[in-house]
Amino acid sequence: MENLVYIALFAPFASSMFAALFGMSPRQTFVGIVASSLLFISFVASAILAYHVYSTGTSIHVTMMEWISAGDLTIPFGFLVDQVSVTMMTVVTLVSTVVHIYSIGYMDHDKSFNRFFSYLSAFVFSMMILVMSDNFAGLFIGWEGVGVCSWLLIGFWYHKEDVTREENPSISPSWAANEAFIVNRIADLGMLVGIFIIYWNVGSLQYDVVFADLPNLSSSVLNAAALALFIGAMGKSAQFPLHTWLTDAMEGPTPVSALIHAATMVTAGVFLVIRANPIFSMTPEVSFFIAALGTFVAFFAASMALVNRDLKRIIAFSTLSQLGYMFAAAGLGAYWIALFHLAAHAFFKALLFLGAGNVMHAMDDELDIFKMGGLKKAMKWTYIYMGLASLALAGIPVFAGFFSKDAIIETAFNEGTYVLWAILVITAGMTAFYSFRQVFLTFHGDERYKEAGIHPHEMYKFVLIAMSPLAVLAVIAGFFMGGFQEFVTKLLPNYEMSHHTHELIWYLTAIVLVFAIGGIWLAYKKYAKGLKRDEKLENSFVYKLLANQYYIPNFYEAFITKPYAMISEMMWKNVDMKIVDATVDGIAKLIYKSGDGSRKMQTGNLSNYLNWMAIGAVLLLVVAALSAMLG
Amino acid sequence: MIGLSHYLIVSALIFSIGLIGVLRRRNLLMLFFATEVMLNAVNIAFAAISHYYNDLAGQMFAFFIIAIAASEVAVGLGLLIVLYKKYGTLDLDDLASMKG
Amino acid sequence: MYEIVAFYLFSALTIGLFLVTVLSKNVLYAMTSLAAGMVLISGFFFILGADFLGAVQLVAYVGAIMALYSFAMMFFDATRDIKEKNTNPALVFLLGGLSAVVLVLMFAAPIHSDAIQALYPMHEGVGNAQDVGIILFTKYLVPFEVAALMLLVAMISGIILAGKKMDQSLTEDMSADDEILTQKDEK
Amino acid sequence: MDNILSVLVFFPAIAGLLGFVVHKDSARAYGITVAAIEFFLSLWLWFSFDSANAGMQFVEMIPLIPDFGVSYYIGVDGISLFIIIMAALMTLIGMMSMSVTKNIKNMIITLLFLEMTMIGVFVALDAIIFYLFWELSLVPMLYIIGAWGGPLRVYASIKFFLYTFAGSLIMLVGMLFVAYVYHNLTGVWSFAITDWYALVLPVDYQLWLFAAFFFGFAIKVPMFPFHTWLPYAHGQAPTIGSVILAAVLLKMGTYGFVRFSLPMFPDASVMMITPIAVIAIIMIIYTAMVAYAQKDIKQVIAYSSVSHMGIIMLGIFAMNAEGIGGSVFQMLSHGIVSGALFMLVGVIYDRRHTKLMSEFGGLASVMPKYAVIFGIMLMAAVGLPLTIGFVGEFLVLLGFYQISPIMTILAGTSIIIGAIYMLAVYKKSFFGPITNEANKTLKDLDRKETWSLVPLVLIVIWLGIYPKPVLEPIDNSVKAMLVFMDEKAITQEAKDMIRVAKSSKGGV
Repeated sequence: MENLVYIALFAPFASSMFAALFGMSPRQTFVGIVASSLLFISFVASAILAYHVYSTGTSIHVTMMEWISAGDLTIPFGFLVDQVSVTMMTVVTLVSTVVHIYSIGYMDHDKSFNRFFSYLSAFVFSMMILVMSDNFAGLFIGWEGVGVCSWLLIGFWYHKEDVTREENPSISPSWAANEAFIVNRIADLGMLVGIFIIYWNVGSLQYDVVFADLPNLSSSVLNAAALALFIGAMGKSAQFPLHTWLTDAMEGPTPVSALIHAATMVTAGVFLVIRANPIFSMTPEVSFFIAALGTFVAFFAASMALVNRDLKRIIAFSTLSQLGYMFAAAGLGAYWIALFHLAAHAFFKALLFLGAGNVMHAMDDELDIFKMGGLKKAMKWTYIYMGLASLALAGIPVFAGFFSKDAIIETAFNEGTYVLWAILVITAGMTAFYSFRQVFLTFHGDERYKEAGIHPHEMYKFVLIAMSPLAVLAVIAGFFMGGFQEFVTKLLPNYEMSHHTHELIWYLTAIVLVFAIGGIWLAYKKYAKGLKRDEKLENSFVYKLLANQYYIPNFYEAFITKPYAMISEMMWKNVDMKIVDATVDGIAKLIYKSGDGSRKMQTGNLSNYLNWMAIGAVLLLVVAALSAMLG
Repeated sequence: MIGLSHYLIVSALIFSIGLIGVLRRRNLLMLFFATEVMLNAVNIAFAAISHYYNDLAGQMFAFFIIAIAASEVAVGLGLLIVLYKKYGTLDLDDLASMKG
Repeated sequence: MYEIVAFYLFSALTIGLFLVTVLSKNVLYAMTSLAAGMVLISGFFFILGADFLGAVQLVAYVGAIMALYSFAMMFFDATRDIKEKNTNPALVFLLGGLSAVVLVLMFAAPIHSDAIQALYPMHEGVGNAQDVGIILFTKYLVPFEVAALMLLVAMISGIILAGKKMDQSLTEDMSADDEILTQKDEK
Repeated sequence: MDNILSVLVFFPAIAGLLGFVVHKDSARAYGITVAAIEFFLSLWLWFSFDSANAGMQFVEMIPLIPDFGVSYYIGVDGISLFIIIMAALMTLIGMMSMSVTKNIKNMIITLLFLEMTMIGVFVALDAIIFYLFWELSLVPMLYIIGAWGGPLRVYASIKFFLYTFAGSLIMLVGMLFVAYVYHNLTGVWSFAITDWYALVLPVDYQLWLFAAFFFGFAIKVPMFPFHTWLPYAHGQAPTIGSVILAAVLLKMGTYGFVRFSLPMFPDASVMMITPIAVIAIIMIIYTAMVAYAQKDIKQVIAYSSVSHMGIIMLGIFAMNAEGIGGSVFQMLSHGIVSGALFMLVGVIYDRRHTKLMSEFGGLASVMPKYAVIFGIMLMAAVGLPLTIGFVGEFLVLLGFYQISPIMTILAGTSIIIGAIYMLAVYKKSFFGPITNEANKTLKDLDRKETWSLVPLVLIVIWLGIYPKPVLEPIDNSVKAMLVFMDEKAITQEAKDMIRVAKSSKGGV
């Protein structure tokens, strides 16, 4: 079993290194094939491990070697395969494998094909470290590793030029990449502080040691640690106010969006909260804050998705919104539900993104859904996939999203947090609306793309086949909910609805369904027949507010980015040059000037010298006399 | 009765006169004269102290001072002559060639 | 009694004469008053019982040094008044006065302490010249010889500086000599 | 070979002297050979080093002026061992990558002399010997900047020399006073640092002496506000000068704090934690912001050096094994990473004769290898886990968290603002379209450059993944030092503040 752990972990690494060997040479299809096969091996290993953990109920703990050891601190490279991590491993490797195969088709024409696979596999490796590590420092390695890979992949098309925010809200891939990295770093500082708090209070960073020692810690320490760790999670999972990078990250190639910015990396924050659930369950205030923030983000992101015209950005907002759901569940203590939604969401959201990638591919990288329409004829399979994924996302029964999202909404009701419940229900309606608005605008109605002279075509067959596992899972994943609960609650605290909620469950489901179907119906009514633009609505304040993401990016630019640059400039030119350096030079000048000044004493006239000598002699005599008198 | 302090005061006064000369004079020869005045002032002090303390060391010092003064004059006057031949003047204001 | 009279007389005269030395514009007056002041100083020495020193003062200072000065004066134009521009007479007198005050203070200070032990006491009943002679040729023999040597060196250097090649510049390049000679030959 | 340290110190100098007779065409090969031998000797030192022994090893002592207790007294412990190896390595790599052609022979000889002084500083156990090498190291660097530098080289080199010299004179006064106190207490003169360690000084003495040593070290580090000589020196120095300056010479200052200030003045050090931490935080944040405003890549890296040195300073005053050990490790990491970054800037400077970012843009398209290595070094500089930069930074921040959480958070912003300026540099020079015609025909790294940079990349990754061989000896020595400091401290506050690791074995 230990070997399997290493295979699961290092197969992506091998894949990355292999692709890197050809990183600077022109496109070679076999690189993609080898990378995909290695990822598949990793998936198989993960699946076997999952089965092992499921069947035996025991976790596998391996320690590869010691990493850092200084003072009393010892951090090993240790890997833990238990119910939680094996779930994540399976999900990550499965989605990754699909995305890798998908990328062979999608990146077909890109000259940096090999480089892309190198980055993508490196990302999977980092993600595996993140989920498999048995300590917080190892988690942090993966945490930063995925950050870097995300930076590399968002900025994959680095050669694109910066444009204004009006032209492209993300400015340029390299700009978006830097934004993502820096915003994540802000959160990483929180994460580091959390690690420090844990270390100085527990003396170790191993999960088992830390969790065993938690009852001995004071509540303020626990609160601080929980809050700091959650700040870390906020960055990775793009929670408000660190959310702006996620939509800008859509500048990366679409497979990247599917893998990193939908299925895996952004859920790392949720994973952290689930992993560290003993800490969070002991800090109800912080947990409630998480739930409240999650609910807010769910609504907030969904509202922005309502009016967006960019295919990928809509999905990105929906990802943000679903992450909010997950945090709501985790914050309310329903860790296993959060994990389940995480997995289900990974499947249907990746599917949705890959479908969007197909559309993009067909539309020559056009992303404005107002310029699409009627694509279902040309792209039947993509239409079906995206339709399924949207149904799952909207939470229509039998699809995966129904079970997971409904459970979260019920949890909110069950906990008695009715405000959160109400917001989540409304958000469910909004989710249904925007996801079907997108489906209808893209695939139904009049064929607006013809104006631009685009001839859409379906994606390669093997790509479509590769996507099928995700489609299947998007449909059926929900049926495994019971089994999943039984599986993960061996590790995670079980969360059961109260008797009262149980009685009301049909009503609750019905309410959510009414909202969801209402959303779909509204979208159908408005967009299925074709695009009728409403000038008045589009010029209204609310519409503009939403379309501009509440002007938050502009706010950040005006109040953080620009002042920072300005202060830096001022620090350099005014403080460093004019004060600090000028002081040093001033001292040097003073010495130089005093020398220059005293040079004038050197008149060459003996008489003057004698005068000076006399002055000196008198002074010395006075000093001698005084000291003689005083001493 | 004339005490040591009388002599010392006279010595100090003469010394100061010499000092004034040194400071005031611009002519090198006159400067030499002024230094002689100062040397003599010191000699008086030495002799007086020697007398009042019954110690010959003071006289010895005065004696050597005279010897040094003699050598100084011999060499110094030689130099003055050389200077005068070269520049035609002994005025310090005209001899300021070492201006920094 | 005569001692007091002599002291005040000498004091007033020396101070006056030296003031003339320092303030006079005429070199001859200055030198003459200086020589006179020196003579009067030897008077102090005699009052103080330092007979030998007084004699030396007369012989060396008035006799030798002043004679040197007089000879040296022959090289300079002594008849003209010396024109000096005094930039800051106030400073000069201030410094002079100050140093006088300070010196008086300092000289006066040790007098009040009588813990001074004579190093080479004078001997009762022995003449000053004998006393001086004894010490000079015992304790101060080496300095005395060194002083003699120094005087010799000074004498030689004085002669060389003042006397060598009186018709030529000493500071200019010596190769000029050859040029002068060749020029002479050409003539 | 018992006198390996003497060999290490004097071999480069003797080889440098012999270098005068080498023909100038073969001077470069000669220099590389000598530096390589020196480097292998330093590796040999490491292999024969006993990692479990926390004390001084390979000690040599020859009395020079017995009446005043001055002796040729050298030795290494875990703290200095790796800095020595790094100095030898960076000299070797610097020579390998060197692109100077003017007066190459003089350059090689100067570098070899510089190597002697650098290693001498880190092995010296006698204050006078230490001071001797410390000051001698200024001369070759002055020459390197002044003779091969940019347009402002004379100003920069004189500023460098006078500034650091002024600081070290104050330090010398401190040293003489310690020796004087030692003489008063014991009746014998001694300048041996190990003897001085035994000296228990009253707190007010400690404070004054700490201040005296502080000026010498702080200017060298350089700490804010004494840092302004550094951007000039880096800006004007040739690549090789910047590499050595950043990699090794700056470490002398921080090494001095570890070697002198902490064990000799434990109480004063504890009292000075807050002021120094404040300065360190100003260094970290302020210079990182200044770095962001720079137009010249080399200046960015120069200011980033100051920022990173702030992290090191913070760790030294964490008063626990994690922080100090992390600091020493960070010295190595910063040495290698900033050295490599300066070499990388040199690569582009050789091609374009400019270092202004506005001249570049889109370099990743024409120079992919260069972009990859630059990217790796950049990530190491911003402290990415599994690169060398993370280990030190993490340990330092972790260690200092025990002293003050708030200050640690402020200092921790370095991981954010460090990323800001570094990524800005990368974006401006490597990303975007190629706008400048001159950049379209640039050649990627040639063999010489690749061979000198790849070893550094390997070290960066190796020590990021498996820092143990280096960290363990450092850790042992640091732990022993802390035990010693704790025993020596006279005030209760200092005893409380100095945190002895539970796993420590015993005193020095």
